[in-house]
Amino acid sequence: MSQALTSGLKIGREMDPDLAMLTGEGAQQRVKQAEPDAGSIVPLWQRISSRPAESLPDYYRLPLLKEPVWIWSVPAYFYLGGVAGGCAVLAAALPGKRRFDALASWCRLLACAGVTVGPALLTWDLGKMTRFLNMLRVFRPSSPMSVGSWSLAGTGMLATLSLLLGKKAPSSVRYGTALGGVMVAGYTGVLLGNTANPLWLEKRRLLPPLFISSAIASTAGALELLPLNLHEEKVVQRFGMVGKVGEAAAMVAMERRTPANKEAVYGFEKGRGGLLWNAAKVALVAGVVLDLIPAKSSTRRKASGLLTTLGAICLRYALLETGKDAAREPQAVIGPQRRRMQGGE
Amino acid sequence: MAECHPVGFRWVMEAKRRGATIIHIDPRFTRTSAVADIHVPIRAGSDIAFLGALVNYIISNDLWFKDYVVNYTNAAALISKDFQDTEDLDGLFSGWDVEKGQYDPASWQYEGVEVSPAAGHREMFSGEPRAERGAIIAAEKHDYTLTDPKCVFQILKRHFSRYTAEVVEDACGISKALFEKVARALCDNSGRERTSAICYAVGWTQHTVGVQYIRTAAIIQLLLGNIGRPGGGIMALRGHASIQGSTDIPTLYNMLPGYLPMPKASYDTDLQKYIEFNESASGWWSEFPKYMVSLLKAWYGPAATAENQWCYDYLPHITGDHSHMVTVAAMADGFVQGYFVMGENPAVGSMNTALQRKGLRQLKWLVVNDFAPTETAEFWRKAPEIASGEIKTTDIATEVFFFPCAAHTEKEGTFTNTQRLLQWRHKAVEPPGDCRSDLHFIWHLGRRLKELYRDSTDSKDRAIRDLTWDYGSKGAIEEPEAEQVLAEINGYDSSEQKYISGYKELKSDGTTICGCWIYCGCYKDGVNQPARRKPASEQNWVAPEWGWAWPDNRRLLYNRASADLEGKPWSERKKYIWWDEEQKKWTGYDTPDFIVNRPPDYRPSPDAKGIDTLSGIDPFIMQAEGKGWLYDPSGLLDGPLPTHYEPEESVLKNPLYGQQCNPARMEWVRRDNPYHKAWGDSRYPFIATTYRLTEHHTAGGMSRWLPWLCELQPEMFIEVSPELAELRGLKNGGWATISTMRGEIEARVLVTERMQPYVQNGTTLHTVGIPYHWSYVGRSRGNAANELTAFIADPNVSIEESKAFSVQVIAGRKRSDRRAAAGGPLNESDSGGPERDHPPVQEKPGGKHGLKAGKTELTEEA
Amino acid sequence: MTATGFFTDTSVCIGCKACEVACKQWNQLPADGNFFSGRSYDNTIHLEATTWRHVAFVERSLQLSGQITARPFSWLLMSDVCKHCKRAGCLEACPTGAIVRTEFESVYVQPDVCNGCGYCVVCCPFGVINRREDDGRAWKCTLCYDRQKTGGEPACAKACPTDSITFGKLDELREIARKRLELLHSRGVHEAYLYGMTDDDQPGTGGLHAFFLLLDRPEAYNLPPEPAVPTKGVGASWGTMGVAAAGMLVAAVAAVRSVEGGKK
Amino acid sequence: MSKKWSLRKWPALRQIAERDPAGLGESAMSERTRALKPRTADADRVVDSVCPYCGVGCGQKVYVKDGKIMDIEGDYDSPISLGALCPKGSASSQLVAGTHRVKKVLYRRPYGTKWEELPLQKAMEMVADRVKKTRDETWEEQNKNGHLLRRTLGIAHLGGATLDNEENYLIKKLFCSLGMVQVENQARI
Repeated sequence: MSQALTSGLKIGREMDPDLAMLTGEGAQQRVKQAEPDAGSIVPLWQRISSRPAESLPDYYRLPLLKEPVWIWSVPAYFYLGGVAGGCAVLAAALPGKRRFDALASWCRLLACAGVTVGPALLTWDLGKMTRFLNMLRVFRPSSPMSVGSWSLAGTGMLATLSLLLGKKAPSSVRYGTALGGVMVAGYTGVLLGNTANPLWLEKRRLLPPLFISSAIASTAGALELLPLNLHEEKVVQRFGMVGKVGEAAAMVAMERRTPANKEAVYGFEKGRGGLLWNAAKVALVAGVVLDLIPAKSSTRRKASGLLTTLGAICLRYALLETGKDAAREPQAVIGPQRRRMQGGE
Repeated sequence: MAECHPVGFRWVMEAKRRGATIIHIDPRFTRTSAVADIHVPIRAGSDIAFLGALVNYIISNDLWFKDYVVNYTNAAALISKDFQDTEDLDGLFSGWDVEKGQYDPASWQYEGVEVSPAAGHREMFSGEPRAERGAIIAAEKHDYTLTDPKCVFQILKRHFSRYTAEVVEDACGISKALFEKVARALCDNSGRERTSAICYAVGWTQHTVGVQYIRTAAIIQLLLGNIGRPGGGIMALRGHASIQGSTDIPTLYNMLPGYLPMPKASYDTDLQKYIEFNESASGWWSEFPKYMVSLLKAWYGPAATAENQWCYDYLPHITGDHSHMVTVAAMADGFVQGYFVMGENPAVGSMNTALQRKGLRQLKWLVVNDFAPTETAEFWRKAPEIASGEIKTTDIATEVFFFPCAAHTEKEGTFTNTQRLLQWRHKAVEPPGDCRSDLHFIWHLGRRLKELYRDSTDSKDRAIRDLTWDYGSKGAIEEPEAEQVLAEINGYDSSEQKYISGYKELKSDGTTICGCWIYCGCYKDGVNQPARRKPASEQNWVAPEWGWAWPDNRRLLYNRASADLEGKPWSERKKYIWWDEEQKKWTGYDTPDFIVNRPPDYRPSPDAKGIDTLSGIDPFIMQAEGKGWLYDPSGLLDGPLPTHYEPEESVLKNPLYGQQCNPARMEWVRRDNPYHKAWGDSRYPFIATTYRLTEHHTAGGMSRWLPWLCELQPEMFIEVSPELAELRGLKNGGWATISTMRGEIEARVLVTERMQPYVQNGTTLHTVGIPYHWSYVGRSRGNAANELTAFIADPNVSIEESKAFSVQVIAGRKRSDRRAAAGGPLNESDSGGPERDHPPVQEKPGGKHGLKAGKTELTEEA
Repeated sequence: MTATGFFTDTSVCIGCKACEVACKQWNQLPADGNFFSGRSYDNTIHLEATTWRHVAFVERSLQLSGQITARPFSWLLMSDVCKHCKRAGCLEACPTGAIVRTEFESVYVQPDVCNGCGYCVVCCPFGVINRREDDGRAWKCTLCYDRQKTGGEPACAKACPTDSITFGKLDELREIARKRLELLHSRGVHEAYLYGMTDDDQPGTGGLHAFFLLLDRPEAYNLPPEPAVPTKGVGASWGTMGVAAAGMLVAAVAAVRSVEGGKK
Repeated sequence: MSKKWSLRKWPALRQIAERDPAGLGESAMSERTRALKPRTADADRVVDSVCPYCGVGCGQKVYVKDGKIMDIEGDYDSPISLGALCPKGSASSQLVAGTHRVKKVLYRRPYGTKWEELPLQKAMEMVADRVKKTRDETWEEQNKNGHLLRRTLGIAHLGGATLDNEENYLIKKLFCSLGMVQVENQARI
């Protein structure tokens, strides 16, 4: 600790350990670079005059909220969680017939992989392996992330169990895994909906359906890339179609802007968020179109699977990026709240 | 005040909570303005016009405090019939001496009387035998009806009659309405029931008429009866922990401890003469000899005897002005070899830093004591002229010693804070490495020098050999005992080593020893009084048992004025000190600043001497006649009454008189200190004023190294109004180059409505606000504001004018090829333009180092 | 233990930033580095993982009632801090239990527990708490929990020269605030109002334990006008998730059945 | 931080034990949090001091442990400041314990291009020699009018106004007795 301290002290505090005692609460805060990323602020002052407008809509256009700090691995986890959930459910739905064995075992494998690789990705964001264990320190019903972590852990165990036992797994395990899978696939939607982020907050009712339908789509997309027999293919395709249609519908609804939320629903057309969002849309639609072509060809199937997967991944990154954009815009927070107040009065 | 003294401002806000009206007068809208009731943006350098108008308002509307003014001030005194006012001479007073290039104040005196001022330039009144003057004082002529045209009140009335609200509009850019709001608020809150206080800082002092700014405030406060009363007064907000102490125990060329003047070569040829010139026949300064002899005994101990005039001859004699800027000019001309700079950073904090560094380059050796090498210590490698290649480090011969100093937590000693309060600091930790206190440095230097001179028989070395220097020391580092030094400052009885408990005990027969008479009693009974820390919650609101205030632990000076003629408080609300008829003594919440058993009805007999000349209604005991001076019969070099003069470099012609500037001001007419035109210099069309920010400290030596402060104000910037920004194409957050004939700097631009232009008779005047904290070393850097300023000073105290001068501002960064830092004009000097002075004044004799000033003996060396 | 908190009276704030430095000094937080923002005297810009008190400088071309100036202008100064909400977004979102409600009812982040999941960052409706990238954990004002443990006063409140920041028992603070507001109104400062003092003032958060007296709309100081703790409406999300989840199960079964049925 | 892991310390179990379904409070606290106390609680001593910045003279309390500065904050007892400090005063601990502090005497020889370190005693000796040499060379006994001068204009001094009274007193006393008259101070600037 003291080592970390003395090194950290050099920057920002510039206290000489020979002359000063460093035991303050913040003294443990490790600092690598002296300056935080001023980049996000520097250009602003050229654009903004320090001379205020007559009425003050905001504080020098500075962000009112903090942006999400999550890195690339989090959306990736969202995707994997979706696939895992979908597979778990499908696995449970399949009858124990031999012609579905391949699909069933693939599902078990993917479900198990998803719920184990997922946490690994989360840990990547946290930085330290042991840090993930803290997720299981308490159980907080108020926190979707807490609920999610526990379900993830539970599902993880069940999925592993059903993978090991395979066909011999008792139905309780199979159905348990399925239920856990639904949680894993869906809680992430609630997790985003349960934030102060103006965009996510605005669309809090839509996010869970979006995530779940997209989870179904992603599952199908992933399975479509695997060698399966005709029956299995049919099951996957039909299962997937439900998800893809649902996902498309949810995405359209997400984009809907009303005078009430015009500043908040933001970034779907511009910036990196917009790009990803549109890519997701295109990929999804293309996937569906391919599915509808009657011709039987494994390349068509694989292409559709690839597009769907791509779309599902883009969608999750798009949500993070557009969320960042929304957090950066003070009016996205102020506008809707003001109107709610006036409405209230 | 909120900017530079936030915790002092705590009490202003407390007063506001209780309903006080806060008026803030400043060219900028500062953190003080933000919470003030009234903010008055004034053109920098025009305060006397504003304050003078307040005087006029008070008198013409008959709002002055009658009983107070008639009895406690010199309003009734008659002035010599030879006196002529600026009214009669278009901005000059009578007595301008063309030969000497200065005023002869004889005609300013009281009718038939010669009085000595409580402070200021004693050399200015001729030295007749004391007794005579004492006698005349009692016979001073008065007109208590205040109607005699020669009485102070009438002269005051005439003098300020032209300072009208209209003049305020033209000279200060303040609307009549706003002025009247201020005037009314001030008068409504003065009188028996209420008092008003005036706080100022260097925004008032750093002008060529700085002293007269304060004088005008004094006149206002005396007229309103706001001096010597609780909630009244004029407060100088000191910018440093012990700036007050540094003048009480002065490291100033013209003073010895306790405001005793340094001997002057051509007057004070021996102790007798010295005392004659500096003692007053009446008032408290009649005690002068006691203080001087006790000081000499403190310094030279047994060697000081009546026979050898208590070693008076050991003291060096001054010949005119040896103040900071004069010294640096001499330095630049190669007349100074060695320079000690202790905890000071002139290469950033002083005027015309290029000239400062030029001075440093001419030195043989330089000693700097500080936390880390400052710009002054680094001048030979970190300076604009080095960066531009104008000067090569390898051409600089100066030998530089940097001594790391101990922090305030690593040594013990006293600060004298702004309210004359001595507070003792205990030592918390040992200084690291070779860091030492300045006390350690000076004491050990002294010991080494005594050693070096031990065997000398040369008479010039007697002073060092006889110097008493035996203070105990402690610890491995041999830190001298600060408490023993404090004890000597307090003084003790030479015969029986008993500590003196007050300056009244001092004697002139050599039996008392005292290092600084006004500090007498700070070590009363061997108790370290400044170390007293009785919690505020456990004593009355005056808190007399926290630290120790000079003189005699008085918290409010001249507090006898808080009571009326009979010695009763003017009002219950403003009760402070009163006469207790039973005990036959003055009493109250504070130590009475008066002869404690002198009844209000006491009147001196005509032949009274010394302090017996003070009557029971003479609260201002330091003055010869015990009255507050509305009019200064002597002591000031630039006139008995404040008069509005424009700054050396102005944007306006003096709207009141033909005389543009203070005739007695000090000018340095030299190539490396060029001045702009008197006014309307198209090359330098804007007003500039320098100042501090809350987040930094003066020249930055104590703040520019601290990340916690640097992040709050990270780099040098200037403040301009949106109007000026538009005019000069300045972008908020962008760069600007600011220049004068002395130098050129670049800074970030902060465009803000807190700066605002003044429209004065049709012309728009813009002000550029320039914080002066930054320079070339430290963790937060920028160009130094004082690259721009010039050597130019007030005649009375030689303080520079940095609060109002003219500059040019252009958008963009500084051009690197411009070379001025080494000290030559940036622009070809342009001698033309309007005159600053009336013809007789123009012929000021030039002194050494290009110095021109109306100051006694200045030219003797030339 | 009774609830304690801050009452920040912006009408007496002189923007000296003593609170910012006193906080960094006590907690020994690093400086954020030198950066000139060009936004009045605000160079630290916002509350951060490293800046737990932040002074906002609002320059307005508007007169403040009760103040006389040469031209319509006023400078509003305000020391911002974590609000320690009665219903705290960060607290309710924290999955690790790193963020807890203390015996003083303040919201405290336990640096030894926080795993840096970053969920609190997006859940604070005031944008207060943040994760310091090179430290990996979330940080914010502790309301000097350590000092309070032995009855001490938070560093910022102690340092504040004009008592713009007052610390004390919540109910007493509310009384002081009400009195102060009355006084200001009686002196004609009509724009003065209390921000987030009680549940009624701010139902979304159930009231703040660090509340403010403001002189302009909240957004002028970069405060949300009507913040709400996210968890308040989270039921809706769980609800739609339930429906969608059911849909998912049905879809799976249906997909399988349809194929099975096709066989017969 | 937290000591060895025992199941009883597991907050999730504590939640059940303490019937605390929400898990927002005490049950979620770590050992460190429970033991938390102000860092100044174990100071060796608290020293009364005065802020070194402006002239207001705010009281300071200096907390010391193992000869190191722990904390510098305001003094509630001071009638001047009642515990308050401005940003500069609050940063005092960084001023006195910052890495900017130089701990050795530095010397720049004539025409030199860099600082060199010098032992304190040696440096003091060198300065004393320079003072004597310059003083002896530039001594003025009297001026042309035969008035006594007894001084040197060859050496000057400029002091900061953060010097203690005791320091100023010795400076004035010594330099005056050396015959230096150009003894000046921030007080004029």
